[in-house]
Amino acid sequence: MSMEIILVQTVVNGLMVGMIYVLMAIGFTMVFGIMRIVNFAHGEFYMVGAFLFAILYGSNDVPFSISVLLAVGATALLGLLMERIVFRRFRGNELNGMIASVGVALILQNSVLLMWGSSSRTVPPVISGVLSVGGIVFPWSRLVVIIGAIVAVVSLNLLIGHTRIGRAMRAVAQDAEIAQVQGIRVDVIFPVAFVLGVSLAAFAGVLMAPVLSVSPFIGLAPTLKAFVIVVIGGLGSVPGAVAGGLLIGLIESFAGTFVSASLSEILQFLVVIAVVLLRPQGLLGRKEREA
Amino acid sequence: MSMLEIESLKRSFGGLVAVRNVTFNVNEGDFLGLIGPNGAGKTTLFNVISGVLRPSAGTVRFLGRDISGKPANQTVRQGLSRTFQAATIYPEASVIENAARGTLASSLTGLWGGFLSSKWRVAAEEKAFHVLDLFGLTRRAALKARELSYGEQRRLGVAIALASDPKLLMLDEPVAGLNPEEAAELASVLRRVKSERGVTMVMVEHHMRTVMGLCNRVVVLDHGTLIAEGTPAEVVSNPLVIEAYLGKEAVHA
Amino acid sequence: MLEVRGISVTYGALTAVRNLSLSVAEGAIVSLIGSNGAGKTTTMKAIIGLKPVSCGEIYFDGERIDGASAPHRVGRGIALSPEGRRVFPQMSVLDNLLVGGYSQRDKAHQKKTLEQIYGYFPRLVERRSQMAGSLSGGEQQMVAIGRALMAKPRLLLLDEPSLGLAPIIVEEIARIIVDINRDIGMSIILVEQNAKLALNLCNEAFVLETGAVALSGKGKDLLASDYVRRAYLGI
Amino acid sequence: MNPPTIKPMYYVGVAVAVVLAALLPWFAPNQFYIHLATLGCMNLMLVLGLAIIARAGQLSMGHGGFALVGGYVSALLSMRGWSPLLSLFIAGLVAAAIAAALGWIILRLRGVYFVLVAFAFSQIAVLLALDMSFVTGGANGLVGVPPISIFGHVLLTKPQFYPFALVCALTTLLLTWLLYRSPLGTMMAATAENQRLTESSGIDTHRVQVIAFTIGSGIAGFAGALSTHYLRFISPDSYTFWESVSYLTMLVVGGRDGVLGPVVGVLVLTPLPELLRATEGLQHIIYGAMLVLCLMFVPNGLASLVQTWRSRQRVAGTGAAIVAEEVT
Repeated sequence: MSMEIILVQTVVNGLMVGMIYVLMAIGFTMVFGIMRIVNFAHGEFYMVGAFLFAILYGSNDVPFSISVLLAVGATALLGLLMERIVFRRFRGNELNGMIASVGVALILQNSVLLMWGSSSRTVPPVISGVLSVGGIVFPWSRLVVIIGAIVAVVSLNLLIGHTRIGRAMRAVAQDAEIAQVQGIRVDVIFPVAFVLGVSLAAFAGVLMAPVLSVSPFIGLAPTLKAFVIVVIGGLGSVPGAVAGGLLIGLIESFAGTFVSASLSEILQFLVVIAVVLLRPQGLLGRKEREA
Repeated sequence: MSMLEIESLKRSFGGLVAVRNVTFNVNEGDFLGLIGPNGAGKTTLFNVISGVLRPSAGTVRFLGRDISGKPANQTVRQGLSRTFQAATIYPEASVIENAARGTLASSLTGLWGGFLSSKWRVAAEEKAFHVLDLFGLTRRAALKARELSYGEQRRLGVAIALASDPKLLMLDEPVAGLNPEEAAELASVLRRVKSERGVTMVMVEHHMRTVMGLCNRVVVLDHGTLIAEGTPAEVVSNPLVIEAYLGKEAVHA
Repeated sequence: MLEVRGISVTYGALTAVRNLSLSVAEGAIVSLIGSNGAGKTTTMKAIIGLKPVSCGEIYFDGERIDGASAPHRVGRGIALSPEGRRVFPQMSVLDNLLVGGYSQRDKAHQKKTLEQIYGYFPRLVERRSQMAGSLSGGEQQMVAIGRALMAKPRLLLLDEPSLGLAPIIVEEIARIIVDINRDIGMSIILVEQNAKLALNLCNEAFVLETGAVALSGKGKDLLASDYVRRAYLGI
Repeated sequence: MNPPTIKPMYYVGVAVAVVLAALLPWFAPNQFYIHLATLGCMNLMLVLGLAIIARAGQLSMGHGGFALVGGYVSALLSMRGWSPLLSLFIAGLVAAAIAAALGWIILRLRGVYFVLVAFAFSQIAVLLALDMSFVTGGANGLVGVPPISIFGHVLLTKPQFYPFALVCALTTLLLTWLLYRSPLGTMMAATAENQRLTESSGIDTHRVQVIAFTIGSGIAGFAGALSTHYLRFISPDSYTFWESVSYLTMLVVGGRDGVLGPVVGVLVLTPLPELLRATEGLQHIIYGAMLVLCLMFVPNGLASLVQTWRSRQRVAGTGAAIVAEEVT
């Protein structure tokens, strides 16, 4: 293989992984920005989404689009349930909310384990073949992930930027008390934001299911990535999550191809430490207001 | 002798200048009032002096040493203590423990001192009891601080600051929210602290009667600028001050 | 139209407002004045529903509202321009205003209100796509008032609109307050540190001291009385 | 958070508990109970380490990472001929040194960042252990870690090892208790309760938190090493995120302030996984449910139930004294 092809493939891989991380990080950072909850269970929703998709599409031959809808919808419902039962009680209590989310992660992961066992499943590719441009080939299976993720990010952006509910969500994230005085019911906005975040995670899981193998244990790694990305991009910042996600995806892909996968993890950790030292509010984050 | 020298102090937040070019001195033995209408920049100035915020420009000298931008924990050890407007206590700890925590920095034999013996605690609590006595809180010593009345909580806040044996005590609106009786009680405690301990004091306060009754000198801030300085009587008859407080007759409706 | 009967509000051990009563007639401007810590802002928060009252009742249009949530009261026709402005800093001026109109679902109606507000504050037109956090204090105050107006309130609560603003801007804002009251017949409660301004603008005023009404009367009468000067300057 | 006024009754209670724990090998029906008790000792050390960090107002989600570092350090040193007794302490020091460096950087930031970065660190530790197979043995881990020997007594069997683990755990417990009573412990509690006020009382709260993190993580390193010499084996799976979570669960279920909470948490939760070993997953679900339910209904932990009862008695006593004083 020529260097050129390797480079292009590395970039495509980096973008694919990066976009998945972007989806994870946006959901995570949105839930934090609006509810002030660090959700350690975020990756478990990714896992549940991937698992449901694997069962529906992979094992039971349910049509693709219905599988996607059912997997994301069911996970969203699960998210709503968790918000109702657990998370709403810890609003405004960052520490205990975070600990409770760890409990939720334990429960979700091991419930899946009890119900479906620990063995990993593979999902047949949604689309096969390659796209060939000027002699360089792009596998469609990866392009689908990138395109799907871009579509999700763009529609989320439209939702947040240009709709009534999106404006309300931004208002609550910036000043929840004053948002109420505009007639916004925060007890409606919180579950909406949580479910939206969870759906993004589930959708990321669905997209990745055909590329990776699916098991109850796949949730932790993307949670860690989401953490790393929001620290780099700035906690609560959506553009920061996009930039951070792509950066981490590309680092991972390049270091993985040319050096070693674990070196890339260490490199990412060093980036985090450097950001914390030099620009604690994150690359695109805002400084906490003083006094 | 000047205990605290504020020179050309400036502090801005983004584009907003909260304190501009403020210069004044606090002399040993002063009870200085820092007043001004809401939003005048008093609290910002207070925070810059006590090391909670860094100045954008200018210097703060305490006992001849430059303390501008020094973290609060260092200025306290040099003898400059402050109180806060809100959340001035440790709500879940007992009243005596609250005061004892105030003595930690001044009575310490290093971080590890007293690891095995509890002599340090006896000493700290003895000191704390003295302070509580001065503030009329001895009987409340065993209660949790959050169980105190609001007036008592405010007094405890000042007691914690005094427990560190400061030479200069800075009070941030000590009587805000107190009813007239509680305010009078705190004022008399402050007067006693001043005479018995010889502590120099600076006070930000809106409650003018308290300022008039306690302070020998007053500095007035408006829109971040120092507009008047003098005895209480001089200051309240100053037309600039009256205008700052009551406003100009802007519109005739 | 608004009647507050003997309310008390507490923060932990602190009683910020005690046994306070006041009423606002249709189309009136009522001022609340008093030094800092007198309980003015807390009273506003109690009326809009951000702070629960520990006792007492609040009636709006004859209906009791002290148990209702803030969004519910906004729907009923009360709006607040808060102390310190508190615009949403990372949102554009237009988005701030649109959020203010959150309770008005009718788009055409909303557009009309928006134009009306741009009429009062022409400066906001040129700034409409700028982040609200990057505006000057006076412009932010205009956004805050405009945002409150977007809810089409019948009672507008203005908390310290002149705070920290240059005199010339204060004058401009004062003029607009009068205009809004005259044009739309909107009732206004004005909380002000700037006593002369507040007393000049209002029909009736209440002087607050340590959480209770110390004095009330016609604005012009209070302006002439010594009491106000004493309340502020302690002389 | 008063200095506890200790009544003779408590001394007697503590003494009885210690004697019972020490005599366990003689009345345990089989070695499994001794094994459980040994695990309990090591869990107690780890949870106390976490409790010390929490005492200063922080939460470490990377606690297992420090235990892992300690385990590998001690295993590698002792496999190269160092005395395990010495390497245990070196393991603790290495973990503490890493915590000090990391803490100094990240503890300036808001609590959330600290949690995220500490968590990321523990994941890095696992990856390093996996990747540096030339020293760590990779995924297979290190087998045949030498047992601890004290003056020629080799601690090979469970009954031989247990007393040593008990001594280590009780020493940690005693030192933690002394720490809580010391000025430093007072500063930690003050920092957690009101950082701004503590700072204004002349205390460098950043330093206090770094020290707490260093001590707590050092204890984790020591305990991780101890466990490695007990099992004679360590692998990257020995301390994962879920181990960190189980220590956190013990701490939250038992209670976060005082030394009683960790003891209660360890006693309640250590036997659970061993008893439920047959059903993979179920024990974790129970852990998770206990964590969430405790936070909802007993946020200060089971030990707080005892403390509430005790302080109610105390307040009643003070109240009576004041009334009596007023009457006379």
